[in-house]
Amino acid sequence: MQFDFNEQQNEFRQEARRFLTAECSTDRVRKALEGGGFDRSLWQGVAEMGFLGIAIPEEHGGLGLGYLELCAVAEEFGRAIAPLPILSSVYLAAEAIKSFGTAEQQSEWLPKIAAGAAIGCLASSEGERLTERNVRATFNNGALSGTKAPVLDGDIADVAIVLAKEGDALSLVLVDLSQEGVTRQSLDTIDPTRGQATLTFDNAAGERLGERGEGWANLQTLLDRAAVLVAFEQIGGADRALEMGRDYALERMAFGRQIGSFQAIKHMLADMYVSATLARSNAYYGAWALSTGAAELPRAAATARVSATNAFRHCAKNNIQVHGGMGFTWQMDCHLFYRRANQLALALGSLPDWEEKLVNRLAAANEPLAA
Amino acid sequence: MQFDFNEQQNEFRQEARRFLTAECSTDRVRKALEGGGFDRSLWQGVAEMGFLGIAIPEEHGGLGLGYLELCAVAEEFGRAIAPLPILSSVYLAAEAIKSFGTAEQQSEWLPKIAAGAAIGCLASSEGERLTERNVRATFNNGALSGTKAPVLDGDIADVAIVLAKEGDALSLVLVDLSQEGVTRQSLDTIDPTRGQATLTFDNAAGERLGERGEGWANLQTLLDRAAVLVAFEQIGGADRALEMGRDYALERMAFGRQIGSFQAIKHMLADMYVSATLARSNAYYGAWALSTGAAELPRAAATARVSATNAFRHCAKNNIQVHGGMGFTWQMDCHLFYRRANQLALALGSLPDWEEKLVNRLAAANEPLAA
Amino acid sequence: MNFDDTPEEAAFRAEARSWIDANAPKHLHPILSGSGHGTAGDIADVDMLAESKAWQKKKYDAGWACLHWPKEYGGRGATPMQRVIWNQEEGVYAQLSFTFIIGQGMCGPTVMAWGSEQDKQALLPPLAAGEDIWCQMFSEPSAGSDLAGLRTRAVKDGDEWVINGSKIWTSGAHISQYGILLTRTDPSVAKHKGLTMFWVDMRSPGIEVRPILQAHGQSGFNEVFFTDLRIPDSQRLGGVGQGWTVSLTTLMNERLSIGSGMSTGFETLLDYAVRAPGRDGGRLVDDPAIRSRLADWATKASGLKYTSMRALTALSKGQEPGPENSIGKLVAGATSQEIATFAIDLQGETGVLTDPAQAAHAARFQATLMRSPATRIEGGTDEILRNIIAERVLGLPGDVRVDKDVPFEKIPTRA
Amino acid sequence: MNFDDTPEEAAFRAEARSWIDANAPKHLHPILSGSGHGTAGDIADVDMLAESKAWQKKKYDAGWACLHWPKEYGGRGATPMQRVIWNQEEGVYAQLSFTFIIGQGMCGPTVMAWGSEQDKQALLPPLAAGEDIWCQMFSEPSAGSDLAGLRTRAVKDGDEWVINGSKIWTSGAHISQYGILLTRTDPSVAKHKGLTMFWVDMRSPGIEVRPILQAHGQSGFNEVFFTDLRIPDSQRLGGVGQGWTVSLTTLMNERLSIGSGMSTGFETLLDYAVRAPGRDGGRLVDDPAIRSRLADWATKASGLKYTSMRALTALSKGQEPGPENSIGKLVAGATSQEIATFAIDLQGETGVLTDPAQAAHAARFQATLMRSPATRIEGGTDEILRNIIAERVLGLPGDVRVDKDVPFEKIPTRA
Repeated sequence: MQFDFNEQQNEFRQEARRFLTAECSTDRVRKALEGGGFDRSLWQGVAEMGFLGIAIPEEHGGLGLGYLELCAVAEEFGRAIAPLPILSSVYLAAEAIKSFGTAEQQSEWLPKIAAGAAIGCLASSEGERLTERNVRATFNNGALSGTKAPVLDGDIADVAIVLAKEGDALSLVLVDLSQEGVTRQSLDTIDPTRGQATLTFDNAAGERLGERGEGWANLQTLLDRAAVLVAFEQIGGADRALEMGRDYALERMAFGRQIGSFQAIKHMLADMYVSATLARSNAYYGAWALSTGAAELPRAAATARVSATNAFRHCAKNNIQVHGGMGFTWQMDCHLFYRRANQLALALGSLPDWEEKLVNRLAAANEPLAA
Repeated sequence: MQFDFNEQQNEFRQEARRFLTAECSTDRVRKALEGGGFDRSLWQGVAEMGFLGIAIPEEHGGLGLGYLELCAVAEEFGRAIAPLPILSSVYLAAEAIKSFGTAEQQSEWLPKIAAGAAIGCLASSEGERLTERNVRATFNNGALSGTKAPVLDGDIADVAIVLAKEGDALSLVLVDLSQEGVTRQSLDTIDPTRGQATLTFDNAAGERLGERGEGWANLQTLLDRAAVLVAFEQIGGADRALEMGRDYALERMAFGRQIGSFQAIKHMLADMYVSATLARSNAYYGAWALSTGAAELPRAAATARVSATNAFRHCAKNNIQVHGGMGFTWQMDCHLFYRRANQLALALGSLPDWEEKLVNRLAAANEPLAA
Repeated sequence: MNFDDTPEEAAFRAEARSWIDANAPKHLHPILSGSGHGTAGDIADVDMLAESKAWQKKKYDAGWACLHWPKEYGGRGATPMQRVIWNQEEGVYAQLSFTFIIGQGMCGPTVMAWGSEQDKQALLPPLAAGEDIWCQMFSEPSAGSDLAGLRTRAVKDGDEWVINGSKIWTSGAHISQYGILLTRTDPSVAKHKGLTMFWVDMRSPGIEVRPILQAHGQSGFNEVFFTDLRIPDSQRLGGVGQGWTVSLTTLMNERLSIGSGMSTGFETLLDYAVRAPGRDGGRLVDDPAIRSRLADWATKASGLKYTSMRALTALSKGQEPGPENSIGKLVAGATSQEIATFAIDLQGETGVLTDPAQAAHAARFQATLMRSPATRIEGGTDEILRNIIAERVLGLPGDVRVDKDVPFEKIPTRA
Repeated sequence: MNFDDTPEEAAFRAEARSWIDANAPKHLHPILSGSGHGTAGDIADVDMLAESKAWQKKKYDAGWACLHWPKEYGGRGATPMQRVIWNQEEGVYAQLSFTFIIGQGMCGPTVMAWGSEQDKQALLPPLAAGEDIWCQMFSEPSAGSDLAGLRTRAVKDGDEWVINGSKIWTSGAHISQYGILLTRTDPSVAKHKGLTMFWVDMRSPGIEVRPILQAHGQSGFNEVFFTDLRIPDSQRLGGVGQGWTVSLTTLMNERLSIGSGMSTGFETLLDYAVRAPGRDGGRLVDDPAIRSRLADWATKASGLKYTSMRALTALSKGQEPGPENSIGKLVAGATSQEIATFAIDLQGETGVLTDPAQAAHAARFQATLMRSPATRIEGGTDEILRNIIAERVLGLPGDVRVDKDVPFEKIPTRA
C-alpha cells in the first residue's frame, strides 16, 4: 500500500511551495483584493514554472505528468490562496478541451493555456442555482446567445466553455471571448481575489465541444474531476488557516498565559485538525480515483468535495475566532481565507448539490463504505 | 406582561415537587426499570393529590384548573422521570375524551381517569412511522380489528383511543380494553420505566370518539396539546440532568482540582444550560398558546416540541459525558434520563415529523418569528 | 401567563406612542426599516449623524431622553419596564440613538456613580440631549478578553496625570467629545488593583484617533493613541487603584440594555425561503432537504424571543437582569453565521455575489456572512460568554488563574 | 498512490490466507459476522471462551500468534505491516482474540520491556498460546482521566509488598490468570513519582473481582478489590517509583493496535436507508430530508477509512503510529451516537423497540444508542483525546497543572 504521494510528487509540491512562498505572499493576494486587478506577472511566473501544463500532454506544450502532480500543486495554490485563474483555466477549461475537444481544438488552445498565454473559464450558471432544466442560453448553427453569470474568471478569460441549449439538448460550446458579440461586466463578490463576471453572448461564434446533447453529462465529468483538484486547494487553505490559528494561540498571551493553554481554544484547534485531516484523507481518495481513472471517481469526487468544503470553512471561520478581535481586522490575513473558503464552497456548484450527488452515488453503489 | 407562571401555579408546582421528591425518588423509578412492573401505589398517591384531574372539570371528578397548572406539574413529573402513565392517561386519553367525547363517554371515563381508577392510552402507530396513509386497523359497525404497536402504556391501560379506518375515512375509536377480542403483549424498549405493548383487536367492541372522518385532524389536535405538556416533562428532565452534571462537576476532583474548572466541562455545561433555557422559553410559549386557546397553538406546540426534544436529549447525553465512566454505570442515575429523553423524543411522533409540522406551519403563517 | 401591559404600562405606552407618532422623523422610516440586521450600526454618515442629534434633542426637550436617568441629569426617572416599552414604541427610530448608546448606556451611568456632583451637572445633560457623544476606552491590543491586562500608563505629575498608550475597538471615538478611559497607575500590584478610571475631553492634545478597517471592508471602530496626554486629577472617576471596580459599573450597565435582542437572521431566512423558488417549482421552503435546519433555527430564534419575554417579565417585577442574558449573543452570533452560510449555499454559484442589485435577497446573507465572525467576538467572545454562564449562572469554578496575586509587571507577556 | 501490496506483502498475505482458509473455525462464521458493531466485545460466554482459546492455540502452534513478538517468547518476529495484513486476513475470526487483546497487546509488551528474563520465559509463551488471560489494573474510581491520581497503596514488608485498594473498569478480570497492577508506593512525592508496577497472579488470596453492571444493562468490566494482597518483590516491573514510566510502555502499545478502526455506524445506516421504505413510497435513502446528514456522515466514515489507509502507508514505511490516531475514536464515538439517534427517529414511535425480532433493522441502532455514550468515555474521553491532539499533534501547551510538584498526599481530594 502506498496511499500517499510519492517522493517525486512531494518534491514537485515543494517546488511549488518554494515558488509561491517567494512570489505569492499574502501581500500579493491583497493587491488583488484591494483592486489591483489581475496579477499577470505572477501568472506568467506560474506558467514558466510549468504549473499550468502539468496534466497537459507534452505535444501540446504541457509537462505531460499525471493528476497526482496536479493535485499536489493545487494544494499549494490553496495554501497560498493564490489570486489566479488556475481553477478556471487549468482544472476546467484545459480539462474540457483535453477530454472532449477535437485535435484542432486541442492544438489551438492547450499550448496557449499551458503557456499562460490564454486563460480559459467555464460559463454554466445563469444567475441561479444551476440545474439541467434552467439553462436558457442557445447555440444554433455556430451562434451562441444568452447570458451567463457569475462566471469565475470571466473578467479576464480569453476562451470560455459554455453550457447551452442546442435545440432541446444541452451541449458544451467553445467560444473565443475576443470577438464582437461577447460583452462582459465584472461582478462584486465575497472574494475579489478571484474575479467573476457576467458574460453576454449575442450571436457570438462558437464551436461545439464534444457531442451534441452530451453537455450535461460532460459537465458532470468535468465538475467531478475539478472537484478533486479544488478539494486539494481547500485542504491546503484549511491547513494554513489551522496553522495560523495554532501559531497565534501559542504567541498570544492573556491572563498570564498562552491562550492556547485554555481548553476552549485547544479543543477548537483540535476539532479543526480533525476536520482538516478527514478532508485530506478524502481528498487523497479522490486523487487516487482521478489518477487511476477508477470507476469510483464520481463517488470519491463528491466525498472529497463535501469533506473539503466543510473543512476549509470550519478552519477559516474558527481561525478568526482564535484570533479574537484582531482576526477581524483588514490587516490580518484571516479574512482572506474566510473569503476564499466561501468562494470555493460555491464554485462548481454549492454544498447541497454535492451532498445530493454524494448520496445518490452512494445509494446507487449500495456498497458499504468502510472496509 | 406576565410571561411566567403565577404565584399560585408555582405553589402548585412546589406541591408536586414535594410529593414527588418524597414519593418518587429515582430508587422507585429503578424498580420499574428492573422489572418491578407498574407502581400502582405511587399512581394512587398521585391520583389522591389530584394531579390526574387537574384539567378535568370538577363535574367529572377533576380539579377544574387550567392547562398552566397541568404544565407546571408535568415539568415536575419530567424532573422526577416518573414511571407512570400520565402522558397516556392524562395528556392524551383524558384530553381526547374531554375534547371529542359525548356526554356519556365523558361521564363514564373522566371520573375514573381523574381518580386513577382507569388508565387511558393512545393507539395510533402500527409498527412503522405513522402517516395518514399507513393506517390499516378497521372500525366497522362498532367492531374494531387490527394491530397497534407500540402503544405507550398499552400494557396497563384500561381504555384506548384508537386510530382506525372507518370505510375510507379515519376515525378515533374508544375501546374498553377489558374485553375479549383485545390481546396485549408487552414490548422491550429503551425505557422500561414507561411500558409499551402491542394491542391486537379482533372484532373488539368500540365506540366512535368524535366525528367520522375527523380522526386524523383530531389526532393532530391531541398531539399538539400533548406536545406542549410533554415539552414540560422534557424541560424538567433536561434541567435535572443539567443539575446532576453541574453538581458532579463541582464535586469530582481530577488533576488536583474540580473537573468543573476545566473549560471543556464548563462549556459543555454552559451549552446544556443554553439549550435548556431556550427550550424552557419555547415551552412557555406553548403553554401560553395552550392555556389561551390561541390560534398559534399548532406553531407554538411544534416549536416547543422540537426545542424540548433536542434540549432533553442534549442534556441527558452530556450529563453522562460529564460523569465520565461512572456516568455509564447502572448504579448512577444518568442513564435513566438518557432513556427517558429518547423515549419522549419518540412518543407522539418523532423529531422529523415535528420538524416538518413546524416548518409547514411557519411557512403557512409566513409571519416573521421575532418581534 | 400573558403578554398584556398592566394598566400603568398601557397608559405609558399610549403616551409614548402618541408622542412618537406626532414627532418622529418619518421621512427616515424607509431608510431605517430597510437597513437590515448587521448593518444598522453603519448608517452613521454625516446626514444620519445630524438626524440622530436632532431626534435626540427633540426627545430630550420633551422628556423622552435617557428615560431611566434621574430628571436632574436630563432623564425621566422612568422604571426599567417603561424604558423597555419606550424602546418597543420607538421602533426603527431607535436606530438613530445607536450613536449615543455607549455614552448614555455606559459612560453616563459611570459618571453618575463615580463623578463629582459638578461633573455630573456639567456633563450629563448634554449627553442626554445628544449634544455630546461619548466613547469608552477600555480594550487594548494586548488586553481584550483579559481586559484587566491593559497597559496604558497614567503617571501622576503634580495635580495632573500623564497618559501614554493606546486603546482599540473604540466605537465612535472619531465623533466623540468625551470618553472614559481606564488606565494602569500602578504596575507593581496585582493586575486588577493597579487601575484607575478617568473621563477625558477627546479634543485634548495628545489624543489621536485612527479608524480600523475591518475584515468586511468597513470601519466600525477606532484605535486611540495617547502621547503625553495630560488629565487633571479632578477628572478621576473613583479612587486611585479603584478602576476595576469603576469599570464594573460601566460593564454592568451594558447588560441592562435588555430587550434589544440580537437577531439570529432566521426571520430573513424564512422570508427568503417563502419567496424564493425551489429547484423544481414550488417554494424553497417546501424543499424537504432544508426542513430540519429551518426547524432547528426556528426554535433558536423563538427561544431567544421568549427568553427575552421572560426577562422582561422579571424586569417588570423589579428583578435585575442577570448574566443569563449572555445567551442572546452567544446563540444569535453563531446562528446568524450558520444561517448566512446556509443561505448562500442555497443560491448556488450566485451565492458569491455581494452587490445588492445583483445578489439574491438584496445580498443580505452575504452581508451577514462577512459581518458575522465579528459578532462572535465583540463585546465578549463566545468562549468568555460560556465562562460567564458556567461561572455566574451555574456556579462552576473560574479558570485557574496563574496571574492571580502576581504583580502586573511580573506577569509574562511572551510564551 | 495505490492500495497494492508490495511483492513481499503479497506473499505474506497469500501464506496467511491459505493457512486461515485451511484452519479457521468456519462453523463460527455466521455468529461472528452477525455480531454487529458495538457488541462484539460481549460474545465471551463460556463456549466462545473455549473456542477463542482453541483458535489461539492453533495459531500459536503454527506460528501465527502474537506476530510482532520475538519468536523466543511465542511470536513470529513479524513487521507491523505483516501484523496488519494478518488482521485483515483473519477477518471476523479476529473477534475470537478480543479475550487476549489486553494481555497480548498491553500486558505482554510491558512484561517484555520490564520483566526479568525468567518471568518472560515463564509468562509470555502461555499468554501467546491463549492458555493464560491477562488483565490490566490501572484505573480507579477516583483516577480515570487523571490516571496518575490512583490511590491503591503498596507497602513494603520484608521481601513482599502488601496491597490495599481497588481498581475499576478492568476488562476480563473475572477470567484472568494474571494481571499487571499499578500502585502507589510513596504518597509523599509528586503524583507521577510515587508509583510502582507489579504483575500479579489473579488467583492470589486478597483479590476479589466483581462485575460492574453498565447503563445498557450489560457487564463488560469489573471492579477488583485488594485486601492485604501480598506480592513478592520479584514480581515488580521496573524500579520502585518508576511505575509511571512503565505504564507508558503499556499505554503506548495500546496505540499500536492500529487498523482496528472503530465504526461510525454509517455503513449500517446506509444499508438501512437503502432497504427501508421512505414515507411515500421509494426508498428512505431517496428522502431529501435526510440527505445532508447522510452526506456529512459519509464523509466522516470515508475520512476515517482513508486516514487509516494513510496511517498504514506510514506504517509500511517504518514510521510509528502517533497520537494523530486519536481522531478515530473521537470521530467514530460521537458520530455513532448521532447516527443511532437519527436512525431511531426515522423509525418514529417504533424507534423505542429493542427486541431484535420486533425492532427495525434488528434493533442495531437501539443497541448503538444505548452503548454509544460509553464509547465517548472509555479508553480516553473525548476531552482527553482533544487534549492529546492539541498538545501532542499541534504542540499547544498543556492544561495548567495545579498538582504539579505537589506531594501526592497534599493534593486536594475535595472541593
